[in-house]
Amino acid sequence: MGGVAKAEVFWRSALQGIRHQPFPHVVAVLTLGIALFTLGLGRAGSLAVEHLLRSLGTEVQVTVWLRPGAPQADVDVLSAALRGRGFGVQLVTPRAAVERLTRELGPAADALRGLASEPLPPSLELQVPPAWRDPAALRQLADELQRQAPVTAVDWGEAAVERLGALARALRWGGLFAFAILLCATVVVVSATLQLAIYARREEVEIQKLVGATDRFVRAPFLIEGLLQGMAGAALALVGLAAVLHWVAPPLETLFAFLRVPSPAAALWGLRSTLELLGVGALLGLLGSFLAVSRALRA
Amino acid sequence: MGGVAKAEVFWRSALQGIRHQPFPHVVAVLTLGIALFTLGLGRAGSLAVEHLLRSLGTEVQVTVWLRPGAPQADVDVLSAALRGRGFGVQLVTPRAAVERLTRELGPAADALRGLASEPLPPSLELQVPPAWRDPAALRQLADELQRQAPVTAVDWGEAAVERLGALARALRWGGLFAFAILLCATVVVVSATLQLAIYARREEVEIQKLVGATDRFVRAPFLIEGLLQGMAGAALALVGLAAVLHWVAPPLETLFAFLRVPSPAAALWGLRSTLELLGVGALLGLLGSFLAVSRALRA
Amino acid sequence: MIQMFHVTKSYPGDPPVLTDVNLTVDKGEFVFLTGPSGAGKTTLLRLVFCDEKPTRGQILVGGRNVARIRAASVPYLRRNIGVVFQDFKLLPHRTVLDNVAFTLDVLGTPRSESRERVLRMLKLVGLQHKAESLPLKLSGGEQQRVVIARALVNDPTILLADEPTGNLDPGLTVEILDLLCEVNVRGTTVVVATHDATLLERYQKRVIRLERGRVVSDTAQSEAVRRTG
Amino acid sequence: MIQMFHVTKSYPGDPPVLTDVNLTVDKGEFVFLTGPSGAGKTTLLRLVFCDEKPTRGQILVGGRNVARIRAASVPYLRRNIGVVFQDFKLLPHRTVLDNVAFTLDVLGTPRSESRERVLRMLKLVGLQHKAESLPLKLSGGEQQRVVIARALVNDPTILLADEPTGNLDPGLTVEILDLLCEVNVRGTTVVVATHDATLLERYQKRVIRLERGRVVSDTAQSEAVRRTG
Ligand SMILES: Nc1ncnc2c1ncn2[C@@H]1O[C@H](COP(=O)(O)OP(=O)(O)OP(=O)(O)O)[C@@H](O)[C@H]1O
Ligand SMILES: Nc1ncnc2c1ncn2[C@@H]1O[C@H](COP(=O)(O)OP(=O)(O)OP(=O)(O)O)[C@@H](O)[C@H]1O
Ligand SMILES: [Mg+2]
Ligand SMILES: [Mg+2]
Repeated sequence: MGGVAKAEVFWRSALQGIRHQPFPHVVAVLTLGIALFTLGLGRAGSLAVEHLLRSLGTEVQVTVWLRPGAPQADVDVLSAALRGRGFGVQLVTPRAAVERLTRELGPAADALRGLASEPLPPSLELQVPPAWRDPAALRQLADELQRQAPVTAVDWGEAAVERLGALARALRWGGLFAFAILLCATVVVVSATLQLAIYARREEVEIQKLVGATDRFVRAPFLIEGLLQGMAGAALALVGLAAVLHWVAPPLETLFAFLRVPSPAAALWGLRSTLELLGVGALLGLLGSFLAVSRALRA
Repeated sequence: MGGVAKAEVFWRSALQGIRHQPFPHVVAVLTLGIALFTLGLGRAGSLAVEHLLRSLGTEVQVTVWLRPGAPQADVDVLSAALRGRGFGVQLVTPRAAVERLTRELGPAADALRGLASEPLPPSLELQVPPAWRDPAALRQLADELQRQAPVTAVDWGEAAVERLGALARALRWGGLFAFAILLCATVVVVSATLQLAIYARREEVEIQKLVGATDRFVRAPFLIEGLLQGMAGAALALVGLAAVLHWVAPPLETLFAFLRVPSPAAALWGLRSTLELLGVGALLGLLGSFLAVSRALRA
Repeated sequence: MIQMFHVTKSYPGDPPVLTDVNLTVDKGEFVFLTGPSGAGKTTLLRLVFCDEKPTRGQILVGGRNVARIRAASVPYLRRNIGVVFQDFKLLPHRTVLDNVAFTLDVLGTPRSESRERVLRMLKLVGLQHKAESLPLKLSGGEQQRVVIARALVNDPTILLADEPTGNLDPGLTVEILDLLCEVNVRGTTVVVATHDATLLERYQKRVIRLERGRVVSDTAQSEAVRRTG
Repeated sequence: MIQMFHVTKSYPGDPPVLTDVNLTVDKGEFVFLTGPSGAGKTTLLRLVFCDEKPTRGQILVGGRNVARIRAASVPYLRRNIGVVFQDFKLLPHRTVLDNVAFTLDVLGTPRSESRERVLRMLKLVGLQHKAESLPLKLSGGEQQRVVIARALVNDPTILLADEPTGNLDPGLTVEILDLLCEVNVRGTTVVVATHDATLLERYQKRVIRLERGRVVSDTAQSEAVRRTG
């Protein structure tokens, strides 16, 4: 009952099965490949959405209006404190504020000509780190800052932030939902295909049992086949993803360029994703075959 | 050679096949169902994106600055012309403009107190109909308006519009791409499953041919089975979509509410979509079976 | 009815299965085909109903050259040939009734008529009580009789029976052989491949003997020789 | 070795296939099982190697009650029983060599050893030249001999042969039966289900006759009767 002898028998048996009856294997690999390809694209898509959200997040801006003539030291302390919490801080002098307002008002700017030389108060403009891009957190921050000495008011675009938060939630949940559906569909379709592939060979299972094979003995070669199918399917999916990366991603990226989203291609490729996909493929193939052959054994 | 007799034989044969060997049929229906379900969701998703884009489009705004003191008659003519082209037109008086600027500047508004009583020029704010929400069209409109007597300048947020246009293009192409992938995956997976289902029954095909059946005679019951499978799969998909509609869509819709997107559920349901899905299912089942049985006949 | 001229059949990589077979079976004849296991009996029959093409040589069946027949004409050829397959070839998920009726379905015979004929045929082979069973639930001999019924039900002009009594007891063997003789008397050309020496003895019909793919004896010829000699 | 006590087997919806069968086959015996088509021979053998459970009654095989055996023990029971199936049951996509080697693979015999034994066995049934063929490319008689080789290759303590010569010519039939006798002499209990009356004549072994699921005669008993009478 040498383990090596048995392992050899199982591999021989699996390879013979594939050689002499290639069709169900080809179909299983194809289905696994398509399923994993779709899954891989889905994952890349959800990463792209994640990036999109992060880049939209950079547009959250908080303006901290300062008392005109507040001591420079106080302002520096405040800036330092905010920087320490991860915010980007930029001082906008009254002059810069007027210039900007002029720009923003466009043709209506003539109206500003009548203003005093420094009519707008100075302000700090904050770049908000990801952890703070949340209406509740920002509201708390605003309250806290308002109590500081040099601060007259905090303007954090409540409506915009809430809107952005809602958009992020919606996209995230929508993406998650879509991905979950895709995952379920993959699992169901793959297991259905493997069931059918082994159903096409149910005679074999029956005969092996009649000749005195234990369930484990019957199952082993099918598991090896499932493993090989899963890995071949993953390889097929990788080829497909590489093709997408090469032919389809560049034009899509140009379209998305304005969003400053880092290439979703990065998510598609790389050693880690490759190994992950191979692993998922192997697992799917193995598990699917296990279930299918168990079913055939019970019959 | 009565056609009726033959049709009866084909139906009997198909139903007997399903009754005495249900497993491959069940798997085929399941796969078809999952595939169509995913496809249905994908379609609903792309409709939702389409609606999203339309609702984002309502935020395109054009401001037409008017010469202060321009004759009311000229302004009315201009408004009427624009309304005739489908634009929503609203006159903003200098007073209203100041009020709005005050609101927008927030704590910095004190600075405006020194302004003359009517320092801002009057303007027309245009709501842009869908057909005009396009950078090129808007640029042309702006040029045209600029040449009119009462107009001093036209502000149409060139950057914003271009950004929106790019976003729309990106989402549309991304969605189209995703849907195309899903469609291809569906077709491949369904045809693979049907190939395998008929492969599991290749013995039958072989025997029928040996006993003198023509290819058409062998094929007919398989086509009927494919048709039934496709329709059963579509029914399964409809059940799944109804479940999504009932359990999952409401929370998603709340999340998306702020975007003023009409319910994507509407796209999921309805007589037309139902019939469409059934049709697609029947077609897929029929075509897949046709290809699979043709392959089995050639072997 | 069946003529073979210099027929050779070989599968790639193996020595030829049939070598230069010349053979004439007239309309209405009853012929036993015998020979040791692996002699090529089944292969010879498969050539006749066009399940294989000869590697060399010509085969005429009812005047048609089946070595050159179009694929689309094969079904129509087969409808005139009843075949009892050595390995049965029953549709596993159709009832006995439907299996036998299949040859009639192919011809477009209405169900009402075909059902009656099938039941009559099943009665002849002693299986009327198994009409609604699935083949997998039958004994070996029962399955074999279903195949015989299927081959005979549409009154073929040629009947090819490959080891039709290998799973039957002596009593049934005689019954089935008598049935084949009766069919033969009604005009069907019958070729029976068999190992059963007692049958050859008992029925005293023409016997063609194959060995290693060659015709080594043919009682029709030896009789001709005897008569001329 | 094999004992049956009041064994009845019936499938739902049909009349019983076996009715109140009582039977004892001793270790080292050689028994012919005969009877008309559909008498229940195959079913009886299937009960012995646990492919079916009896509806009523007890069956002891090598001292174990197979009517009550756990599913997990069935494979180990079967490893001691060689079976020649009436419908062959060969793995269609494995070579002849691998088909025969399968019974040894199951036992964990190393390939080098099993290969040798398989080839020796194939030679005994006259198929050494077909070792690398797939079963579908063999003639009926060749397939049957592969099944016989598979059943014998692991020296089973019991051999159940269901119609093992149905597709063999008279010469081979004798060869195979002689082989079975030899195996029997070396200690294997052999049960051969057959229709072939000439075999019963020629070998003069114990004959159990089934009809409609009942044992209608058993030469062992009649001999016992004769001896006591
Ligand atoms: N498809 C094939 N490929 C290769 N060899 C084949 C094929 N079919 C048959 N043979 C070989 O041809 C020879 C003759 O086979 P055939 O089935 O005609 O024999 P047979 O006379 O019917 O024997 P039996 O009495 O055992 O049925 C056998 O040795 C067989 O192995
Ligand atoms: N799974 C089953 N379901 C229903 N009936 C069955 C089943 N298996 C066998 N039978 C019936 O039991 C009877 C005996 O079958 P069995 O195969 O034991 O006969 P046998 O003696 O081997 O006949 P043969 O000589 O024709 O092989 C037959 O009438 C058969 O139809
Ligand atoms: Mg043969
Ligand atoms: Mg039997």
